[in-house]
Amino acid sequence: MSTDTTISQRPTPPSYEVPKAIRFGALAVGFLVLVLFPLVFNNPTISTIGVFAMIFLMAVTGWNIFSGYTGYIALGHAVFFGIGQYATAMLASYWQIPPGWETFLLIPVSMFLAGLAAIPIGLIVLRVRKHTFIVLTIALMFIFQLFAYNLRGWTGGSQGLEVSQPPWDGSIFNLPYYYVGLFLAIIAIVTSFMIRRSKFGLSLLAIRDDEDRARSLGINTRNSKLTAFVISAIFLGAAGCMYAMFVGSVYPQFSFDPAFDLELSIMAFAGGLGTILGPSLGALIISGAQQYFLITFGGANVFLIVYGALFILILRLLPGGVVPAISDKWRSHVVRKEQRILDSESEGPAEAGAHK
Amino acid sequence: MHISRFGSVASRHKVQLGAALSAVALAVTGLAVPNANAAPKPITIGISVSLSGDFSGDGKATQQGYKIWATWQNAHGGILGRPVVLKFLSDASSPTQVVTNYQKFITSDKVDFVLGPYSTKLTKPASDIANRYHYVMLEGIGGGPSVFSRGLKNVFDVSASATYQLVTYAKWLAATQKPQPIAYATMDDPFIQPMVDFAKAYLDAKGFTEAVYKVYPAETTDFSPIASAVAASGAKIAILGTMPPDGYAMIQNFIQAKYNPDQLIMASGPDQGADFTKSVGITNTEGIMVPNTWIPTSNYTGNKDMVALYIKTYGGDINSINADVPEAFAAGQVLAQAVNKVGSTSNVKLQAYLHSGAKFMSVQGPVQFAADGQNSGAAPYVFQWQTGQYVPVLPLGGPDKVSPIETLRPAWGTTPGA
Amino acid sequence: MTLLGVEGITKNYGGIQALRNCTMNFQEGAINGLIGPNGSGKTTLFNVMTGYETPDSGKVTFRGKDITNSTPDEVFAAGIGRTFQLTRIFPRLTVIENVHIAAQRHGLIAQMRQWSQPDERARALESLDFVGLTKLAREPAGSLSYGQQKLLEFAFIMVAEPKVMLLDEPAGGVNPTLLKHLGGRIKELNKTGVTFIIVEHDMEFVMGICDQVSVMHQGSALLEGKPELIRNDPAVLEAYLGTDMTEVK
Amino acid sequence: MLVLQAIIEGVLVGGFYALMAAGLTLVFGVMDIVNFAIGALIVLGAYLSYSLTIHFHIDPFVSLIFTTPLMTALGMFIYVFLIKPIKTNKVVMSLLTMFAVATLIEGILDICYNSGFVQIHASYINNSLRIGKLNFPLIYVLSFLLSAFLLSCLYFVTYRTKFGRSLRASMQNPVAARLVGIDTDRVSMITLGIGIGLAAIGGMIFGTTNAFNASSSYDIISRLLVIVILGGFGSVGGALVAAIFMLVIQDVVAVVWSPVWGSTAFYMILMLVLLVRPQGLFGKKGVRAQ
Repeated sequence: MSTDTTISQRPTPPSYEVPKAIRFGALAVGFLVLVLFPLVFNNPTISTIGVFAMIFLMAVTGWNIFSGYTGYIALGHAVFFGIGQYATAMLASYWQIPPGWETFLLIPVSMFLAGLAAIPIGLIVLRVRKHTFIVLTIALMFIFQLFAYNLRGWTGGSQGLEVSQPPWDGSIFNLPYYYVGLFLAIIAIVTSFMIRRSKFGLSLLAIRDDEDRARSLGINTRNSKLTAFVISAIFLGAAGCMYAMFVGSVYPQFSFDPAFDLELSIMAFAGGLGTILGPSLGALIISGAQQYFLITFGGANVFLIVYGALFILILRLLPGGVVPAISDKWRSHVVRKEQRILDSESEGPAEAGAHK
Repeated sequence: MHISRFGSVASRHKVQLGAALSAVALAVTGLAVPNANAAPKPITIGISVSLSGDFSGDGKATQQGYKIWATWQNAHGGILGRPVVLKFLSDASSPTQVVTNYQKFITSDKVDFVLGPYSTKLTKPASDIANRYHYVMLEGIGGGPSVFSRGLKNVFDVSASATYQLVTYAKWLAATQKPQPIAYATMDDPFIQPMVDFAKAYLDAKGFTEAVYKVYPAETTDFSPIASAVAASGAKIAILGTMPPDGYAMIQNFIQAKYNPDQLIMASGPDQGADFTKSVGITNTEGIMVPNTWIPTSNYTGNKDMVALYIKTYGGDINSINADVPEAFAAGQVLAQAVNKVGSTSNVKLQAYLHSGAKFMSVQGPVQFAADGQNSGAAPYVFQWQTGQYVPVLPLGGPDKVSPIETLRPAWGTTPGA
Repeated sequence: MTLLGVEGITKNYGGIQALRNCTMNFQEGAINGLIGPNGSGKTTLFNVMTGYETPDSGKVTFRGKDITNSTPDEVFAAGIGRTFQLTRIFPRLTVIENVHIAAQRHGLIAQMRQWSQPDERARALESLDFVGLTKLAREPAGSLSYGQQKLLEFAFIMVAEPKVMLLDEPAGGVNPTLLKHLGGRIKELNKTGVTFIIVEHDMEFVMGICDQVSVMHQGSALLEGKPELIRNDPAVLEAYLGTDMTEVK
Repeated sequence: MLVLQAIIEGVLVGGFYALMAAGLTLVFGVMDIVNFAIGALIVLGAYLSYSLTIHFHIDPFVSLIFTTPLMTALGMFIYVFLIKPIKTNKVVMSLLTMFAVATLIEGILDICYNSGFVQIHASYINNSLRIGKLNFPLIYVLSFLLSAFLLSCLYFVTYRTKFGRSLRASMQNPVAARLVGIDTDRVSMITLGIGIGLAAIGGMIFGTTNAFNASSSYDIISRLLVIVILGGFGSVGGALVAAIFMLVIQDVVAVVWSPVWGSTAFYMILMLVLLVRPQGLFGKKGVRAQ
């Protein structure tokens, strides 16, 4: 056993993560691909899929900041997605914003409003745990949907609202949406990264593993959860705003849609719940694949079957998601390498307990 | 005609199944789409239909209507002497997918024209896309007022717009009946509710009073309270803004509540042919009315052929034809007539021509577009189920002969059950 | 002098009276043992003292301050660490991360800074070395053996340098070698001035390590004194009657 | 009078919602599974009964004799092949799996039945009993009786039988249950079987009172979930109370005010209840410390 004198000089043993070089390399490549994507594939069909992918990218990354890190699976984040959409549509007409660049200024506003709404909502739903929490968030989403239907004065009820679209030419129309989307998505990912490596993030992960234990170690679980909840809501608001601007019409049924959260969680799980990049990967793959299946299978209604089956397959083959699967591979590889060293000095109490 | 469903994509979609699993690969194969689908000769038309999700029922009927039209049109020399080829994509009833689909039609498949999807909700985003690429969007099943209130110049609805559909009946009421209380109930829907509200406004002006007025949410599954509210009002006339399937449930609840007004008219549901009679039972349909933009038996251009073709292709009888079928068919007809007149595939010319006030003929009757793109030429009909037959009863003095309106039978109030 | 004390604590669960008017004092700087037959209310007392349960009546004092209604995090921040009967660590986090959790920070900015600051890392490694888990620092805590998890739990509480540590059956399910090691750690830590309160059935262990032992019976204090007194006190035997005197696991 | 009528209808329909919710809440309680497929399964049940009535002219209530065991088997199948293999993150993984199952079922039904609306028929479906000015639709009365009967059976099974004991044990503490030698896997399998078997019955009633097609499931699921939270997870009695409470509120608001506010009113009440009792009306408070 090492003696206490040497400790402070010793650096933390590096964790079993894939080495920085490789990770940043991959990151840079991914980034480049995303930036060049719409320039290389300038076909609007593809860039449209790209825009939706970006919207889902920021949404799922935001969702993951709360649900992935704290382990509280929220299936009502469509509330904030919807708030973002309605805020955009309502304010655009209220402030008579002309269709064009100016509309993009509504993004920060929507983010702010979504975050604001998240505070009281969080205070209510974070009182419960596990399935009660899951179902409570779903119920909450239906309440908002009903409000959207019934407060016709503001929301236009079932008539919905419009965001009139800029008169830009089709060939370049998608680009601003794509790049603004990409920009927001990157902000989301960076935020997620900062949180993951912060003390705050560690507290969230502790809550995921054992909330009461975390509490007994001096972590203010309520505030931590609420903060994460609000942060994630902000990005959902941004996604909502982008969506409303891009699609141009807003309806209760589509803005507060239970399927939306299921898609988010599918993406997060496919990519790797609670990892930084996993959900983003999931978003790119699934939102892309899903739209692509529809335009590939044309009118065929086997779509649902293919989608459902594929989805079951993912859940069965990669229960942890893609990213963890990769890092596990790497891990076992490293462990094998280091086993010898560990064995060589395998005496002392730690090991005495280890192999039993 | 089945190119529409899979096209040459089908042959490749094994490869793509794998490819689809990477966003980049998506792009690559996606790029391949145009050259793969490009067919120089025929006139290609892109249509997004809802084959799954909330609108799947009507979505399929819509597709049938379009397919039959294409067959018919090709039998009549196609468009500009070129064969018509339809490309369908499913939008799973989601606006997100509608946006992608029409982008693909226009930018990847480079179709010559597009036609409208099912429902007002999907027509709005669809027409935005079409407008962006200066494509005309002719449609027959997206007539909600909000579609036309946006100042888009490229949307044209060949059917009578929502707002007028119940007015024919309202006019008749005002003319023949003395003012009395009327029971209203309508679904909260951008297409249906305006129909009822517009008729109500008209009747209120004529001194008819409101016995009860209920708006119910689209996702309602238990109609007994609404039905009993209407029943309790004891009104002799009931005007309902229903859609299938709630129209069926509503009738069932009326029967159970032993409520039978003299007149019962429903915004839609009774026009669904076999679906309707199967669901409520043929004996219970007696005397129920529904406004419609199409007469199955009419002699309007191509109608007889359409009915025959439908029965030949999909079976059933003349009453089993869903109202979406002629609405889609008509959209196709107007497109063909206009394009043939313009003499080119230019959407810009087409749009100008459609705005010129020119008249067209469709299976639903005359079509003429107002400035906002609604069909001002249409005179909505009212139909009534009489002894198991679906017969026109209004308007009086129209081109088609109509039977007299009968009061609602069987008397649900006295004989329990059907 | 008294560091941590409970005064006339009563706690009911429905019909059952888990604690009845229980009064106890634990001396500063001592290793206090807390024994008693199963269901005598030891763990409940721990829960009350650490804020997991609020008593129906009575009060808990820490250095004379009333902490009866404090929440677990407040109690911990005040300097009272606690382990659980069934060890509770953070299985999906690595050992080193586990040891960082208890390190206290204040203010939002501090919260947002990286989770392992140099000083924190030093302290974390120190405590890991102290219990001898440094080699396993990068392993997910869930993969540790039961005994190692107990040591880890012990270690990550140490990091926060609590004034007093409440150990709930530290010996339970731990093999002899490890138990000896653990005993040694406790003694060593105690020399640096940390007070211990240990609930334990393993009499050998308790008698071997404690300088003060309190006995609980049916939810209240029976008596307290030096181990050897307790060992052969008839009342204690009475209390334990019918229950196995030495439940060495 | 109208309000009274609404209350009666609320109670009658509530009974049948309770039946559908009972399966959901049981599965919740025992297995930590949010059975998101319940809606699709109910529609499946409806279609099965529909086919039997159409092709073999069997009375819908009789058709249950065939559909219920079939669906129960399906439930067990789902457990063995889809739920049991899930190791990590059970709650959510199972929820997502169930969602996938729902999608699959919807797709298949959509192809088999071609998404036109249908309704199950029997000669007496439109009859109703009249007492004074009040009106009792026969089908609702029958379904209420059936539901009441089945719920009491369920109650008997859970509280008076050996299986029930092990079931409640696995609800309260799976670990301990396993320790005392209860085969929790078997219990779970049977529970999911029962839960989905009930969906067959619920489906039949749904199909006789509503016209439906493959995508009708979405209208059902939200209500059932809400009923289950309000009643408290795992509490069949709670589900019954909550369901009736919910339907009565909705129907009364619908007649005195407007249907569009019916469900809103209910959701608001749900929120209020949960603010006071996060675990729902009859839910057990999760004991977490230690």
